[in-house]
Amino acid sequence: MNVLPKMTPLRWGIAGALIVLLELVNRLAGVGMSLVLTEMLILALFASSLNLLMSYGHMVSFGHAAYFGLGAYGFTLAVARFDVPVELAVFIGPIVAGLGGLVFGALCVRLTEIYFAMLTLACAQITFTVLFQWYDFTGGDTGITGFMNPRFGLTEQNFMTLVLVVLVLCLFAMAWIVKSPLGLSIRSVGQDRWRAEALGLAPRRVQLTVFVIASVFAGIAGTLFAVFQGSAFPDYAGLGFTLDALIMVVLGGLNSFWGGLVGAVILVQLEHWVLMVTSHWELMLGLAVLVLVLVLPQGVVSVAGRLSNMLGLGRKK
Amino acid sequence: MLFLIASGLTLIFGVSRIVNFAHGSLYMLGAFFTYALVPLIAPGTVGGFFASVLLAGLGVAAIGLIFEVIALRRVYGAPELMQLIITVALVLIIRDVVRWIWGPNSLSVPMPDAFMGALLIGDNYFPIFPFVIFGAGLAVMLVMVGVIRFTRAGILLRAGTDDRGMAALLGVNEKLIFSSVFAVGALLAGIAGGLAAPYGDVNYLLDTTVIVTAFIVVVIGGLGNLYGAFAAAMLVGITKALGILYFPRLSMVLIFLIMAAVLLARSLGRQGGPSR
Amino acid sequence: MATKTRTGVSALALAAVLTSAAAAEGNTVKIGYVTGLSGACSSISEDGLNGTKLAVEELNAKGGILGRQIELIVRDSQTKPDEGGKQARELVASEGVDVLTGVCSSSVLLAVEAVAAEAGVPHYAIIGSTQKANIEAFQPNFWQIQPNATMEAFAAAAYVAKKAEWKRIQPMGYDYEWGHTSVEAFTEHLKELRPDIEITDPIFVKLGDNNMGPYIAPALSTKPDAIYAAIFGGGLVNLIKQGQGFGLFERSNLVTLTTVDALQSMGSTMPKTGVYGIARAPFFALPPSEELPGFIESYRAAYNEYPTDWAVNGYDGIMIYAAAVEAAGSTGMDALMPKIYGGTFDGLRGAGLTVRAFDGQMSAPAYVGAIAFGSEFPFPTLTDVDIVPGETLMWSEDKIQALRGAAN
Amino acid sequence: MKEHSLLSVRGVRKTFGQFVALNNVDFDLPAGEKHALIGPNGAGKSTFIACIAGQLPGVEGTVLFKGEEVTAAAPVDLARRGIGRTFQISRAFLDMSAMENMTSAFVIANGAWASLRRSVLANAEDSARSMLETVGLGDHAGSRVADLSLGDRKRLEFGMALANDPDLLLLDEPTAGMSIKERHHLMDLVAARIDETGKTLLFVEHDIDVVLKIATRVTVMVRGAVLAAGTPAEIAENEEVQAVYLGGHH
Repeated sequence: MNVLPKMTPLRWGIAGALIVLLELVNRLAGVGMSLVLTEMLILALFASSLNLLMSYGHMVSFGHAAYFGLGAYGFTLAVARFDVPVELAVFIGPIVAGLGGLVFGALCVRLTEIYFAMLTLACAQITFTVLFQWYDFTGGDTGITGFMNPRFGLTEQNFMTLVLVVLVLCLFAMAWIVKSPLGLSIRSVGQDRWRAEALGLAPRRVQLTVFVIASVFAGIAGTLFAVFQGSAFPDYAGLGFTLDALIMVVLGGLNSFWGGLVGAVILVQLEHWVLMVTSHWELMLGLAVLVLVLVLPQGVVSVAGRLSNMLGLGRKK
Repeated sequence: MLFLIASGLTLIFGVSRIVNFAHGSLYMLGAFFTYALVPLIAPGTVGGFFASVLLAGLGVAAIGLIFEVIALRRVYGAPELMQLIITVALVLIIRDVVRWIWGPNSLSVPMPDAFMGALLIGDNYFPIFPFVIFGAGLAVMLVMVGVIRFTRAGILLRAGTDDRGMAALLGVNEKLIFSSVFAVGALLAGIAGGLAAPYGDVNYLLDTTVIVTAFIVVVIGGLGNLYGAFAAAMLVGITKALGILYFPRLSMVLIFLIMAAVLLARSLGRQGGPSR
Repeated sequence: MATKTRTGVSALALAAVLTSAAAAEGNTVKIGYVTGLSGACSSISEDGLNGTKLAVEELNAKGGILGRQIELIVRDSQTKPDEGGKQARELVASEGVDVLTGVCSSSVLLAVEAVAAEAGVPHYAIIGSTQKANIEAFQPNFWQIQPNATMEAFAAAAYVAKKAEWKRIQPMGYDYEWGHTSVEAFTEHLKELRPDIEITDPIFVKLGDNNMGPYIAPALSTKPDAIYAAIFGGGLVNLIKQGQGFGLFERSNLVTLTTVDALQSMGSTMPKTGVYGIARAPFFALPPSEELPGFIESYRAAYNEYPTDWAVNGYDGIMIYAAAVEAAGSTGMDALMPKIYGGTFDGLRGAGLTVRAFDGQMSAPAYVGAIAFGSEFPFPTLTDVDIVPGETLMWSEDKIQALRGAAN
Repeated sequence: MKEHSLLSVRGVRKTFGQFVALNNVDFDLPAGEKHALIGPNGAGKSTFIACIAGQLPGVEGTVLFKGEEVTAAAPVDLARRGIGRTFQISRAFLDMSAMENMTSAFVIANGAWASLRRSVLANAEDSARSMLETVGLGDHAGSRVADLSLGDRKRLEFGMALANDPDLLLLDEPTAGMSIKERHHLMDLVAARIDETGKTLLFVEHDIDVVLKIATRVTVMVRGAVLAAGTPAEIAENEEVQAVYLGGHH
């Protein structure tokens, strides 16, 4: 397992095959499955953005949903309140999320570890409360609906394909960042801020940078989600989404580029299939998380890594 | 009231460095156990009520202990995040099981007759029950301070809070300490839930309501600081009351702002200091 | 063991074949029921679902709708709007449901309505309501069989106005859209009816706040003759229990929403006097009809409890839908909606109810009365119940259009 | 000589509660020196280094570097002004490879921490590779730092400290925990590098043999104050030093 996504031709092949497979399932398995897949991919992007923060910056956020929500509302409000054309508004969502990340991040990076996490929680709750209570502007608890054709009016299948494309592009962008000098700086500060400082790197500036980047990607996910649902509700910025994303990252595997992605796939698919059998979804999820964390503390990705090593698929050292 | 919840949470964090998301769930369990016990033990009497609460607390402590031993103990070495996620898993499990057993409806625990009604001082009514809760909370706090100050267990506990390595050097069984602290934390949560049960409704969503407030109190009080938690509980209670009067729209934002301000002030105090 | 499993599997397979065959022929009427079985709404949702199930069973026993059996497909929204929207979308897309209903919370209602309107599927509300669904977000696929927030608040105001001895009223409400709408409507209507009454500044209660003390004390400090509280569920239980410690019911009165489930869960802790309740469909005060005793009986037989307001509305909802479909001869939206908006419906809650075409609101009555402890039921009920006709509670079309204009 | 000091410290005082760790220390370091700081445990050597490196709050007195006041400056600022350092307890990016550590140092030294360009990375990697060779870690480039021996880690840290070509190099017990052979090996490397570049070195060291071999000047600290300063030969002869220092040690 490696923190950096190292792509061998074989892995490219597997990734390509998976994308093709997803698209096939999308086209052939019925509209219901397309919806599940769309949600899965959007959450995968959201979880990946949190993973960027956690696995590389070693910053654990308890309030990442704030930027998901800001992305959704940035887009929705631009369309519903300022009559911005939809094509333009999709860029406003991530920008608003990034600005939110800049403001809150500037405060949060003054703290470290659990104090950092608690401050992100406070910031997220403030965001949630404002969205929930500012009736005249955000629509309060009943949110904003009916301001546009959901999915830009695309069919469920076509929208899922669009989301897939966006996700792949975003993953490329994230991989690019992670492998760049900036990515190296982010990891350096994440590992040992004092060493980084002694080398002449200002830790807070780096942390703020990655915080904003993660917020922008969360904002893209939030914008996609608002388009998907055709609505925005304060819940999007709530603790529920944050916890879901945290669970995804940990389930998928911390310290791995693919952690958020894999975790989202597991969680959404688990939910989809478990709910068909029993209504005790929370119980099942709780037990599954418990078992997985106890049995596979490195996350599911580690198994994939070990398996591929066993099969000789991994990169030779 | 808030203090009781927060003290358990802060205690667990102080010693084990675990952010226990399941603390609200343990509180809720305490309320439901009390609901189940009150009709069985001398219903309507003060003694019966307190006995029920205590038993409920012990039941919650037992559940906390079992959870600590089978799950949490295995991940003390792992990143803090793992422990956190495990407690989140516990939140989900408890919530679903409670809904399974007691159903989704709001339940009502009858108040002991003696605590109904109000003290009438001049024209002002002072409901009795909050005073009872406050008194019980104070009593628990005094007991805890006593234990921490004057008993061997307390000394070991303080050693554990200050420096885990030192505690190990003292020949302390670290596992035992962690387990018992978690159980005591759970006990406090359970008692808090039981005590508060007759005052409001009891439903399976109490956990979320409680945990966020408890976090705020613990953070404002200084993570792991028992006396801080007491002061913070007061502060939050007063802020809320004043907020409702003067800034009804902002009362919740206000409390989070205080939390953020406290955190930032703390960081300024430490600014430039070494990490170790 | 092996055989048993195999039988089980083939039975499942057979069932699957049957269902899909039936679906392919369009043989069943599919009702998509999205409700908050978990989350904040779960207790209410379950009651609504029970009433709905009972109605479906009765109809199916009589041969269904248009000779087709009814298939009730239930999904859990977890009381989250995104989850509700997703479930509704899936019901429409994969199951091809003929109608959507069941939603409890107002935000989920809007999310589901957005999906239903987009897909051109009829949708009706039985529990959750929000002004937005009738005004700015209204689409002609929607109707609502229960009184909305404004109507209940108007009923409360009318009741309060009749109490000549009350001179000062303190409004309270949950701090979210429904609470604010209720308080505003109550204040507006009461001012019209009784210009002499003083209405103090409203107090809003944060959702999920268990401690009502900080709200009760300032509410009582204005020395009101009555407090109007747009609060329900756990918060109402808290308000009533904790209010007793503040002497609320000696010093003042409380006018609030007392649905049957609230009465049940309060039980003996309900104060003997000083509480006046608005209910949506209290089984003990419904107008006498042929169906009512049978309904109560079979509901008790099936679920071992008295039907709550939510159960009654769940039941009525299906019956109204069934009547409209029978009249239209089709489940299609184009045929159905004129019958919904043009028809008159008889239900458990009374005869001759109509649905307005411009906002989808049914002229549902509201029930207001004083709390009483009788020997007939193991929980308090309402006495001297005024049944306020829905027509008198609804805003005029002009007003609705004006509000729509203001919102857009 | 004092006006040409690269580093000039006046009246530096640092307390931890009641405990006075440094008491009015004056210290001058001319450019080009290889200066050793010795003294018994608890003498304040590491605290002194930490004060210069801007790691401690509440330091009284003045610190001048290249004639400019840097008393309250942040570590980042000091690093940019040309102070490089290693830590007493090895600090490196443990979960990254030696190569990544070194590359990171060069990326930062080039002021390109926020760059997204691969070419910047490639340049830094070239420099990193040759620096790894210089410090003798060429064969370990791909190893995780957490898997390296302590000696290798110290050498890595030394190399990283050199990345931005610092004018003053602070090494806090660079050889602690190493074998005698390793110590000499590392310090020979350090000395050679300093001689080659003409930069300045201040290091804390317990091994007297190493000090006598490497240092051009030595300062002895005891109980938070300077006891004596001079050439290695002078210090070796100083009776006071022998009494306190050797007495404290043997």
